[in-house]
Amino acid sequence: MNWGEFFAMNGYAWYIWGSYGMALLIFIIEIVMVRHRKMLTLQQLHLMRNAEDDMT
Amino acid sequence: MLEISNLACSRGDHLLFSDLNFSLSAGDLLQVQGANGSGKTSLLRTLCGFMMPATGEIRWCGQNIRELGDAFYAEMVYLGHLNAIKDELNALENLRISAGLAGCKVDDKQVIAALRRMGLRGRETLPVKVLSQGQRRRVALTRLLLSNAPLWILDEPLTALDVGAVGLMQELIGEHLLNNGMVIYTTHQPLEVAGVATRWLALS
Amino acid sequence: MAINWFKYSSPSTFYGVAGKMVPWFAWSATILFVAGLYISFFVAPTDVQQSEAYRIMFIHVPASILSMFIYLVMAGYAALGLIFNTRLSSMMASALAPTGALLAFLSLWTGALWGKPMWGAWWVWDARLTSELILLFLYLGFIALHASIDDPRRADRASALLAIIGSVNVPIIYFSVQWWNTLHQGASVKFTGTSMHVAMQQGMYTMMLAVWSYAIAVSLLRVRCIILERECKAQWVSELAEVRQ
Amino acid sequence: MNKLSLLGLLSLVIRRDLVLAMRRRADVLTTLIFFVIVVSLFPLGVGPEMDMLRKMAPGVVWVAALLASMLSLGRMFSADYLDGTLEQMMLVPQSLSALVLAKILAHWMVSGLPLVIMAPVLGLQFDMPAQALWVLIAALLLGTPILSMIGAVGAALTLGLRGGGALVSLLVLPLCIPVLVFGAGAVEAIVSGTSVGSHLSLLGALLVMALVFTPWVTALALRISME
Repeated sequence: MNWGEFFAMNGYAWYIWGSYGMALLIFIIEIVMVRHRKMLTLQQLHLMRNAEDDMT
Repeated sequence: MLEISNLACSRGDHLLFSDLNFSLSAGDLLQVQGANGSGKTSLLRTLCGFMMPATGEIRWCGQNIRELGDAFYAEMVYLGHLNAIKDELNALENLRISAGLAGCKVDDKQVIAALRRMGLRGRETLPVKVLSQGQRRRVALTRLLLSNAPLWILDEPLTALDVGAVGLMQELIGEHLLNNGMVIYTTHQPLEVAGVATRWLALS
Repeated sequence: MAINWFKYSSPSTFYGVAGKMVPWFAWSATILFVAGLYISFFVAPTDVQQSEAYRIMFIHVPASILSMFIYLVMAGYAALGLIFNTRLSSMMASALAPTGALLAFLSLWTGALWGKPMWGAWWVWDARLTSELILLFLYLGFIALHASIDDPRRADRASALLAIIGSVNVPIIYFSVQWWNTLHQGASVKFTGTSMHVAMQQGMYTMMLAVWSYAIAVSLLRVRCIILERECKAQWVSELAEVRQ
Repeated sequence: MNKLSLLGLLSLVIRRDLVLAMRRRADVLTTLIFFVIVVSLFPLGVGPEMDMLRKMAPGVVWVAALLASMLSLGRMFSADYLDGTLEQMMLVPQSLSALVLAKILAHWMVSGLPLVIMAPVLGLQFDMPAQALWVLIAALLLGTPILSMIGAVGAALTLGLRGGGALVSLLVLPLCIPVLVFGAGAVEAIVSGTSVGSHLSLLGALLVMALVFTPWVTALALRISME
């Protein structure tokens, strides 16, 4: 079996790769979003910390 | 009668106050003081059971109010920031309903007499929406006259009231205390009741 | 063996524990995905009836099952938070919701892509697909309600109640839709009528475990964010290494 | 102290809500007119073929009733919440669930019952046979209270929130699907000549279930929202 045949999936390429592609996309988006959220939270915490440091 | 021990309250994830202890017995007048946001309203709402205390207990006649439930509600009147009166109804209808909900059977004569005492003669059957702010507050305060519950919990009872009405309130509270009532309230205006020592509770 | 569960139910302890657990689940998810995809595409034989199209099953079935399972877990955590007033369980519930919603969406998407070559239509109103759609709506309702309440404690408690109502309703909805479907003589296509090949089963189980580990890893990451957001005023947060630097 | 009996409380709250609704008649009428307009728009959208309309009628009437009942949910608790009456209601020395049940009943009389009465007239627009109209009325009579009850939970959960109207639909509509399925199914069954008994009895079962659980859940939701 060669790779071209493998990717053609006997004519179902669109459906199969569409499914797995969407799965990959969703997983990547979710991970990126969680990391982004964590970055924002940490930024916020740094801001709060700096504000406290200024007061003391 | 009313005992508060180790009470702590939080709003959201933010702690308002903690380790609050006081008790109130018949004839006591307690004024809750504190800056804006110190938790005065939250304290009163916790006493009413709207909010769950973060820690601590509130007891009425030795029993936790959570266990007492309805039996406690039958013995208290709460007057919040909001008047709890309907614009579409007139003063008489409003009071008839709120007294009914509180479990007191009143007849119209009693309600009208109470309204007149609060200085609302001739306004008994006007829709509340034509009354002024101060008059609406008076309608709300009339609820106190129609109830025979011993515990009054009043959140800023004097807002929008004129000098005459403030005097009237002092008189009412004095009478209530003489009848072995209890009053706990918050205010930004001075409230002097003749012959009764006001106790203070400061929230920081 | 007495484990002090309450120790782990405090956000400050759990923050550290979750941080240690994430790499494990992330790596096992990666390895399981590689293994699962290898089995699904190179070991599992071509199906007699569905040809290659059935290979969508390896992602569709895990996504569907987990989206339903996560809803139940979420409702369970929410209920714990509502009953025992434990803040960590409410945080877990809100951390699980987006993952569950995305998996529900993935299940619908892959279902449509599988349905088109098999049934000739992108969407069929069969009981399972319809319930999955409603499950997605329930997730969205949970997330929307939580997001629109400012007071975090009220948000936790209100959405917990909604999650519990939803989990009670899902079976009722499922059976009513199924009943409706049989009345209307709709498309009653069986997914896998014949017995599955062993390699297919192995592929599906491996993929299921992979998605499962992924879901755990990503929701632990998210719950760590939520803990930081909600506990931002606490002493232990300001002493964390990642905050201090 | 003379305590108010449970029935006394129920009738007091119902009477109060009905009086208030009568003084704000416009709100009640808006819901009803919305229902009429939505149903009347469907033939304009899909064309006037009588066969198709007859087939669509039950679903259209039910979906429109569902939407109309969503529209009126905002009124169930929010006015009382805004003027502080709800606080006082929670201090009533009686079960809050009973009070909530009274409010739901009053709400149904004002917003559900008019839809039931109006539905047969709209059914005529779709050329529904007389028998089907009777089943439609019966199904709506059983189903619209369930919509009010499920809606009450949503209204209580979204009390005082910005964008509450759209949010409450998002929360409540998915939960109403069984009612829609059995309600519309009953009318379709009579049209296609099968038995309507099972549909109506399932609706009845749902009604009983809702009657048992929703007042309690709504009371819980109100307590959460008032905190």
